[in-house]
Amino acid sequence: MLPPQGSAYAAEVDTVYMALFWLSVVLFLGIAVCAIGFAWRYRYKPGRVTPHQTHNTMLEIIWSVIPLLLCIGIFFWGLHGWMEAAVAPGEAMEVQIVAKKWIWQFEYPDGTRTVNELHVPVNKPVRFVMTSEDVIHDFFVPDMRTKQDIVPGRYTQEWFTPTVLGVHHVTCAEYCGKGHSDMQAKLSVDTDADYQKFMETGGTEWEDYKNNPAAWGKLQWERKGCSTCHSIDGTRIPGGGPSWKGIWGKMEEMNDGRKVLVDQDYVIESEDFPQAKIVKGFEPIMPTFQGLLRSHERQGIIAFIKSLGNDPNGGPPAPTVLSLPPKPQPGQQAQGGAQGQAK
Amino acid sequence: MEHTLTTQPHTGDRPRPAKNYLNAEKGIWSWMTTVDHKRIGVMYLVGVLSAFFVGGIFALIVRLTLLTPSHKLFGKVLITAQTYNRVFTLHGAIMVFLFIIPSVPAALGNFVMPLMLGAKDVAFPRLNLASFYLWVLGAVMAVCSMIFGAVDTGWTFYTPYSTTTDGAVTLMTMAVFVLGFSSIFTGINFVATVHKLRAPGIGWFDMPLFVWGIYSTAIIQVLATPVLGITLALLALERVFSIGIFDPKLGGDPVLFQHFFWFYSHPAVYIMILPGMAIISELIPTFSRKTMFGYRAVAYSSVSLALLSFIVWGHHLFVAGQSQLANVIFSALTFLVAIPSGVKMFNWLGTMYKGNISLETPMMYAISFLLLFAIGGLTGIFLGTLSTDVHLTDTYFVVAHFHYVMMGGTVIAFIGGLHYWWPKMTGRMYKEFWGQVGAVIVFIGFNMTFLTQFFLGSQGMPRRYYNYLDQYQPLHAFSTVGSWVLGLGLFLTAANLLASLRKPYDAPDNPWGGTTLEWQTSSPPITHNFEDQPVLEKAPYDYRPEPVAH
Amino acid sequence: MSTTSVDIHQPHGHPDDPHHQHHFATMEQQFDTSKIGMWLFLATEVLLFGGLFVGFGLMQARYPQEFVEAHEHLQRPLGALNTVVLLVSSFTMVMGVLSAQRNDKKKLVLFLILTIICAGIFLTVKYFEYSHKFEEHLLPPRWYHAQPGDTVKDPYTGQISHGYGTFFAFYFMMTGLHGFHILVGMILLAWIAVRAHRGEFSKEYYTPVDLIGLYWHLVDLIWIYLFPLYYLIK
Amino acid sequence: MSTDQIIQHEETDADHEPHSSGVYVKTLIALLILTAITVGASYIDFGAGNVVIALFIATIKATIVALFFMHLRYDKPVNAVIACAGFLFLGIFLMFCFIDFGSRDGLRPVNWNGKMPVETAAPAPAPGAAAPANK
Ligand code: HEA
Ligand code: HEA
Ligand code: HEC
Ligand code: CUA
Ligand SMILES: [Cu+2]
Repeated sequence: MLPPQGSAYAAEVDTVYMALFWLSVVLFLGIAVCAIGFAWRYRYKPGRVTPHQTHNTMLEIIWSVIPLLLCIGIFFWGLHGWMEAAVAPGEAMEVQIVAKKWIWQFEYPDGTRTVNELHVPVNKPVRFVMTSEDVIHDFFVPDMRTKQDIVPGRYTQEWFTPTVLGVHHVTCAEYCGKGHSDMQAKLSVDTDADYQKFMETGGTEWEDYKNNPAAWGKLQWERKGCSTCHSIDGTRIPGGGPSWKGIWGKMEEMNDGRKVLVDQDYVIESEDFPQAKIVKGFEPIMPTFQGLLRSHERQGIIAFIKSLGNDPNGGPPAPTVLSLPPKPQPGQQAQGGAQGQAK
Repeated sequence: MEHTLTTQPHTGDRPRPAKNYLNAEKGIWSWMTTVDHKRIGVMYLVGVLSAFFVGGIFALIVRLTLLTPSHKLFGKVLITAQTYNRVFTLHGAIMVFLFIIPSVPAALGNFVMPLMLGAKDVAFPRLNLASFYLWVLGAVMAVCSMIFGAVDTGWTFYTPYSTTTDGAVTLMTMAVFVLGFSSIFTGINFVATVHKLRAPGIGWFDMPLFVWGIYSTAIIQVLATPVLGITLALLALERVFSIGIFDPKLGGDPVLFQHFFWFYSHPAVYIMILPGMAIISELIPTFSRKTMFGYRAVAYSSVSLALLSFIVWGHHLFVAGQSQLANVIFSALTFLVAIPSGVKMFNWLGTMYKGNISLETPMMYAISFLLLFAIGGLTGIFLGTLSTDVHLTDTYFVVAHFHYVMMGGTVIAFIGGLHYWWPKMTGRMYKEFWGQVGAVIVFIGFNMTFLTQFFLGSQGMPRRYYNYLDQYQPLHAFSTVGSWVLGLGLFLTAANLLASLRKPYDAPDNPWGGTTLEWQTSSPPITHNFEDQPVLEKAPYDYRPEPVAH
Repeated sequence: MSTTSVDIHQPHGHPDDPHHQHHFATMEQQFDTSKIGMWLFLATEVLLFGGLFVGFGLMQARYPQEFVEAHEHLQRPLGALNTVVLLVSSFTMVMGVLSAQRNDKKKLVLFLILTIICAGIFLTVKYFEYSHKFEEHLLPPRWYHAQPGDTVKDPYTGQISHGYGTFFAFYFMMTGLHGFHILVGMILLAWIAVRAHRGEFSKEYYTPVDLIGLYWHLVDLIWIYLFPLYYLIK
Repeated sequence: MSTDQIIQHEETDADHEPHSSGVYVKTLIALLILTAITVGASYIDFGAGNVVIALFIATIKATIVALFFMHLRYDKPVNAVIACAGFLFLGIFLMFCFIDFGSRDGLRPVNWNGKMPVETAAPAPAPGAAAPANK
């Protein structure tokens, strides 16, 4: 009847559910047996006189008080299970979710972002802090017995401790329009080792992209959100930045009249200190990505920008094979992330 | 099973008056300008049944779309996601606002309640007609919004989706606004009628329980519906002028809309069920030929349900971003409504106990109601419980829950009541056999359609889904087949009733041996209801053979 | 008259009164019923406005500073003037009802006209207030123009908070709905004034005067809350 | 019951209602005085007390209007019950909404940078941008 239990508190939810189920079965059978039984036992006979029973106060009290007691019991039982699900433990890892029509964006503590694919380590509590960019969505993981609306303009939260390895289904449970039923994601509960690997490489697809940095860079362009401001087809996104098409190796004019060569250093500087040099005709609105990009991700982006350039020989060479960054020290990454975001 | 009438009509031998309310005046104009509550009731009946029919067709389309996850019929995708969203929105909106809310009170209640009170009409006959025309206007606007660009918000119109989607949402909200006023007018009218137009000798506790139910409903209509009105007005303003109350981009709060909406719409579900329960409280004593057990308890439970219904609305917002404290409070209060509902249930069973029960069509519907409402109500408890609701909310479990209470509860009771008062309203008897067959098919089809959905929902199938995972396919297919059985039963029932209209007047004044006042007048009643002012001699539901000494 | 012998075809009391409707036994019953109906309608009005009051209250709690600053842009003397005008109109209205009860046709018409005049003054004042707000762009968030006194910034964008516009959104909706009620009331008052002039009312039958009086007082009563909430908050 | 009531009222009806304008004049004066008091009070700073005082006086004024101008004091009790019901349910509505809004947690992500991802509204002449959910 219920999906497999994937989280630590799913068991309690299921117990309450099953208890209610059996209580309902018993009550329903009682009602059904009476209704059908009486209809049969006292079926119509012409001339039979029925007793004139107007009421029985004792009975009224009994069948008000017993259900009341049952209800009080159910309420507290349900409250107990829910409290557990409502309050996330302090040590929980925090993953941010931004939902929009009709995709899921996950951001991990170190700034890694994924879309429609969520990785969490097994047996560690994880807490989601969620918000929406457009309408209300709802983060629903049936196996975890958890669900919470994602409301634009504010943050809501949800947490669970995944206990079962493997892929679980994430689905949007608040009506959000045409793609509502296609707004799905995969939640993969990994062993610690797998999760570490995912964290280092920033995506499980890493293995496939090692030798194709430009494609890897394109993926980062989508995932890191560059695509919201930078087009790759030469058009200018309103309220965004310059298109990346054809900028590699070009002498870009800045708003103070300087001319700057778009090369590896300049791109890295733009990522980390975007306000340092502002391209002529644009506003200084680009957020800093300092601490949010791994070196192989930067390499990928550079290769990608280069691949869009009209002058194949311009600028310094971009990498053709990606190398992994050195293993991060635990704690450092998260710190870097926080610093990077501080204004 | 008996196919003949099991009760001798009390007054069937009285000569039938030549003129009754149906043929006293002729011509369409005489209907359109009538202020006779019976005629208005009949017009409402035609209206709401048409709405039910249209809503039902949309429901069948919904089910047909969900037959397979590929949505292919004869190798083609006939319904796209966009269309599907519009279809279920219209299904929900039509069923709720055009059909079920006016169904029992405005159609049957309008016809029967003044008769039960021994009154000549409702308190404000012209207001009554105005209410009907507002309903018509609302229906026309709803249909227009369907034609000019459809609405895909779901019947709940949640912001900010409803403020940003295109289509004729503004027109639809205005339609519902108008329908709300139609409902308010009915409510005002009925409260005043019950207070002031009871015939001599009818005290509060001499009123039939149907009147108690309608009265409680009318209280909710008066006190809750204005909030729906203002909510929808705000929504329309938000769309047109971006006033920014519900829109987070302009500093508003989308959850506020949900509070506003459910402050009306939870009480509204009791606008739906109370009249259904009211009908059952008539059917069970009549067909058990036994006095109502616990009359006062049932009467009080109607009023207390009406009042309690105002303080539980937050149970629709458990995962909506409402504060945790509010969740706890609303969950606790939600359980309170189970008590009066249970009191009713048990008193109905108590009435059947040691009765003299015959299973004519209305009684078959009454027993269906007992079973189906029990399931619907008990699953409401799953939803009121915090920990289980988090899993079940916005899944098919909720869909199944509310169809069990609305379709299995109210609509079943409505159809039962329709059969019960059909002879009084039309003067014709339908074919008992086909009525019973219809009742059985409806019962089976209904359970096939919606029992499956509890399992779908528990497994995690979200509602308002056009696409779904393959694992849910068998249950969805079963449900779809069930909807065809259900549709068949309803068509049969409708055909049976309509066929009876071709006969000459043949219904006795009191075919079922009812004790309430409406059975004392002729079938169909005369224009002013009673030849002489009726006087209540004994309490309703008194089935003792000898009249009690007064 | 005994309880059991009401002959519904021969209504007790005023058999000839043309206003007597057939389904009521007596004129008293008819009058009481109309009154209950009117009160029920007023209850729906309370809840209709109530929704806006709830929204206003919640938004005021969310934007306390903005609301206080925004309300400085309303002209308190005009609000107070309108309060007095409405209170006086309530008084003239109730005097109208009293005149009807006393069969004093002339005074009835006079008081009804006075009431209409008060309503007219009220709306005129409101017209000036509104046009002032339009000029200054004191409008809902989408169209609101920052004013010199506005201090609260949106913490996320650093721009002027939406709370100012929200205040005016509610201001326009609530006073607008209220003004609409005044307008409807004026039409109704004019209508009964004409009827009164024709001599249709007497101390036996003055139900419409009484009912519209109730409506008018409710409109006044709502303003009694609107005035301090908008013009006087601190 | 209804008819019994009617009979009673034939004897007693309207006897209570004021037959002179004196009561109404007094009512009006009371209302005007109270208006003067609220306006006066609004110039003094009582902190949060201002709203309470203003609403308290408004309620007194509303009660006076209902009792005298609207005749509830002389009318059948059922009308007063209806009027009270309207305000009572409005109170319920207000109370539960405030419970919710008053106890929201104002949650933020740990590394929050002060921005909401909601698209900003058309910045028109007015400053437009993301919504503050909580302060
Ligand atoms: C006729 C309409 C109707 C009725 C009568 C009810 C009755 C009840 N409903 Fe239902 N409900 C709806 C129509 C109705 N509902 C609709 C339309 C929705 C969804 C709207 C949408 O989102 O689109 C909904 C949704 C809904 C939700 C929100 C679900 C969600 O979205 O998460 C909840 C949560 O608490 C709920 C609870 C209840 C309860 C507790 C009752 C109770 O009144 C039931 C009481 C009855 C019984 C309990 C059975 C008889 C009693 C006994 C046999 C006594 C013994 C019982 C016990 C000891 C428990 N309903
Ligand atoms: C009164 C309310 C009511 C009624 C009766 C029904 C009846 C039915 N509903 Fe409906 N339903 C809703 C109210 C109702 N529904 C609401 C509010 C929603 C939520 C919408 C939303 O999410 O926004 C919903 C949603 C909803 C869904 C979920 C859609 C989704 O979430 O994606 C489904 C799916 O199966 C469904 C199916 C059905 C079916 C098969 C019937 C069948 O029972 C219909 C059977 C009827 C007929 C086949 C018509 C035949 C009629 C006649 C021939 C005339 C009869 C005349 C006489 C008997 C005299 N409904
Ligand atoms: C909020 C919008 C925004 C986002 C998101 C954004 N940028 Fe930018 N970007 C800009 C703007 C505006 C400019 C031009 C002004 C400037 O130079 O700072 C710019 C300039 C640049 C430039 C210099 C381009 C040139 O033509 O000289 C580079 C390189 C760049 N961004 C890289 C990135 C990368 C890589 C990402 C994602 C990891 C990114 N940007 C995300 C807004 C954005
Ligand atoms: Cu997102 Cu539904
Ligand atoms: Cu509810």
